Amino acid sequence: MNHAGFIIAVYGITFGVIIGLVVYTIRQGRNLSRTVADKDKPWT
Amino acid sequence: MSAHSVINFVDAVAVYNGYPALAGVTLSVERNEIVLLQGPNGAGKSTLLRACAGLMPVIRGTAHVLGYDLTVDRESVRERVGLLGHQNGLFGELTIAENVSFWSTVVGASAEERTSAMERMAIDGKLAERRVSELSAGQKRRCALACLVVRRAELWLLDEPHAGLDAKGRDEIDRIVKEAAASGATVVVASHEIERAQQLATRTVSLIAGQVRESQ
Amino acid sequence: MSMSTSRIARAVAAKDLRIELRSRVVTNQVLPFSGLVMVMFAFALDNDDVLQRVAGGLVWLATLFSLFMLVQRTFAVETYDGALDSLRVAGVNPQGIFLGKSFALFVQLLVLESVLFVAAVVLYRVNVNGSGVVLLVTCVLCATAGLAFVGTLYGGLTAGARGRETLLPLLLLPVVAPVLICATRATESAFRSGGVTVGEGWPWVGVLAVFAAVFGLGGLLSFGSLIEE
Amino acid sequence: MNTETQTFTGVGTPATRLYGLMAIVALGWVLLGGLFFTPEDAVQGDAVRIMYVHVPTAWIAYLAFIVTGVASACWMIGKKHSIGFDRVAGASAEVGVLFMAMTLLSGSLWGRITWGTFWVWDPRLTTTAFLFVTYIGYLAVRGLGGTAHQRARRSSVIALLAVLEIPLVHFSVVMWRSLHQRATVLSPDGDIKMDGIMLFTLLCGVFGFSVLFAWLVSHRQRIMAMKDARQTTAIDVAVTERLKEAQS
Repeated sequence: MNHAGFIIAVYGITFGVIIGLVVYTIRQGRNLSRTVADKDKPWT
Repeated sequence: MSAHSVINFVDAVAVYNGYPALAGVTLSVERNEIVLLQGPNGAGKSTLLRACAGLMPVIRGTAHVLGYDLTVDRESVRERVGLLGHQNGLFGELTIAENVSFWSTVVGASAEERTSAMERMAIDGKLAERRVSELSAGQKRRCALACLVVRRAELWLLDEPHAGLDAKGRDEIDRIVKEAAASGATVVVASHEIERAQQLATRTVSLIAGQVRESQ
Repeated sequence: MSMSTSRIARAVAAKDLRIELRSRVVTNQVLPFSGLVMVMFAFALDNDDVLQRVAGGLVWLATLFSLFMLVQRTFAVETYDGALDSLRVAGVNPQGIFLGKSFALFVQLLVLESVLFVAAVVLYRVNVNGSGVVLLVTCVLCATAGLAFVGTLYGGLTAGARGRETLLPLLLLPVVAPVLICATRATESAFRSGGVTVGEGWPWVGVLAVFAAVFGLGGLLSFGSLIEE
Repeated sequence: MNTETQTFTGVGTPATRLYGLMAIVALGWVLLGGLFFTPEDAVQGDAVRIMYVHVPTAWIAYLAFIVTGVASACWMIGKKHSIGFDRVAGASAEVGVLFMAMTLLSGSLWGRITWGTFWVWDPRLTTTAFLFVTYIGYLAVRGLGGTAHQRARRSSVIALLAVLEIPLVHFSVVMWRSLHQRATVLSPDGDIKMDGIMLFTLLCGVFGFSVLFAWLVSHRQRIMAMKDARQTTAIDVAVTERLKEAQS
């Protein structure tokens, strides 16, 4: 596979950023939901 | 809440940079009253006046001014309210005459109202041609008051109006306030000069830590 | 309602321009700055053919840099002594304020641009003649109208609380990108630089006119809520 | 610590877990298929593999700004100004700016392979870059503080002005680029004919990224809801403190 370096870089960056954002969002969601009472969570 | 009360706040909360400047204010002011608002610095006097003028959102409790519910719409009340804040709202590079004429044009006041307001505040004649930036604090205050007088507002909100004025200037302000109240306006004055303001006011309200304490 | 809007607009425009005549900020500070920028371009590019070729772009770049200063100045006048709050408290129609301030900014920009174009002719040995002048004048009028509306609109937002001044370039630069592109292309046609004919400039002026119309209308609708606290 | 009950930890609900699962499956295939199981393209060779990632990211970036624009309009037009619209607009813009950055990155890497340069003033890429800066400005305006309502009011105006701006920029950039050369033969957004497993992978990518976008926006919107709630409780606490202060 020629240009392998570039292609791996694109996949690495894109999936890396996505996974990073997902983990960050989940952790942020968990931390916040501990400090907020249930009544303030419209989705529950 | 009597029908014609001009201001009616019940447990109103207003926040300034995250700090509850008004922490549950309950206050009712009737037409033609001259209410003295006193209290230590930082008690929320200026914030209360700005909230009444619709400049700041009231985020809790209820707040009605001249029949408008400020929590829903705080812009339509402004045409009928006049606020003299710490700042004069003037343009330093312009002369007194130009400032007063600008303000009377944008609020739709007539030329006679403009000239009479300037005479009343003793800023007409030669003084009128001087630039506001060259004036003393008292003269600037008088010019700001003239710009307020031409507004013919139904509710006057004055924040430390006497500050920086000489005795003659203060008498003139008291006369204007009494006259405005006599002609149907309602006035709320926030002031530290208690004895002078007390002769002027029909009622005194003290504001401590963002709430109205007692009012006689 | 619109009668009082135009009365307010005239009063605000007259007030702004009179303050400018008295304080001379544009003529004593912004104009020398933009002239200096033109000279610095000449130092940077130091090749007469290149300079002549890109003169159109340089004039509009210098105008954009000056636009930030003019917008900051025009709203500093309002917020210095709380005049903007007083205007809001008096329930003055925001559309009138928007039109008035835009017109004042429009006039100041025109003064600035005329000096810059003279500098371009002198410094970059650019020549404009015949139909080129007609194209140039129309392009300048449309582009300046667009810049004045957009500058007043986003300037209104950043005039509010502190710490908002740095927001103005971030918000304004992307918005004025089309004006920079179109005005430069139209000006290059007017200068006939790089073999471009005058006729090719007119479509660009069309886009500039659309830009000015779109942001004139957008500004009228949204200026009121942008200056709100 | 808040004494009231928290039976629900995290922001997940059955619906978002379903989105999440679908996204994992689809993106899993894009990762494997895109790199290994799909053949080279007749014209581009291996460079087409970048397309399986670049096209969906670009699609999400533009979708995000449409959602922000629509949500801002809904907030503004809606009578009750329900704050949910503002949060969706904000969450969508946050996700959109990130995906826009990745679009520009993957687009320029693709360009490096096929055109030999990292950046070409292709109308689409230029408009994308412009949008990227515009929405960074939008996020800066969202960060100006004040109550949720003030934030919503300011941001919805800026979002709608940004939407107003897009056609103007795109049109002037297309006119500008047409001066220089015909639109490039292989523009980055998949004008290439694809079929079979290649097309499947591409569609899988678009689907996967779309459900991922839905997952991200609903989660970030809930996080924003909790942040707003925390701000309101902070004000309540400050108010009660001031009440005590007055008594003493």
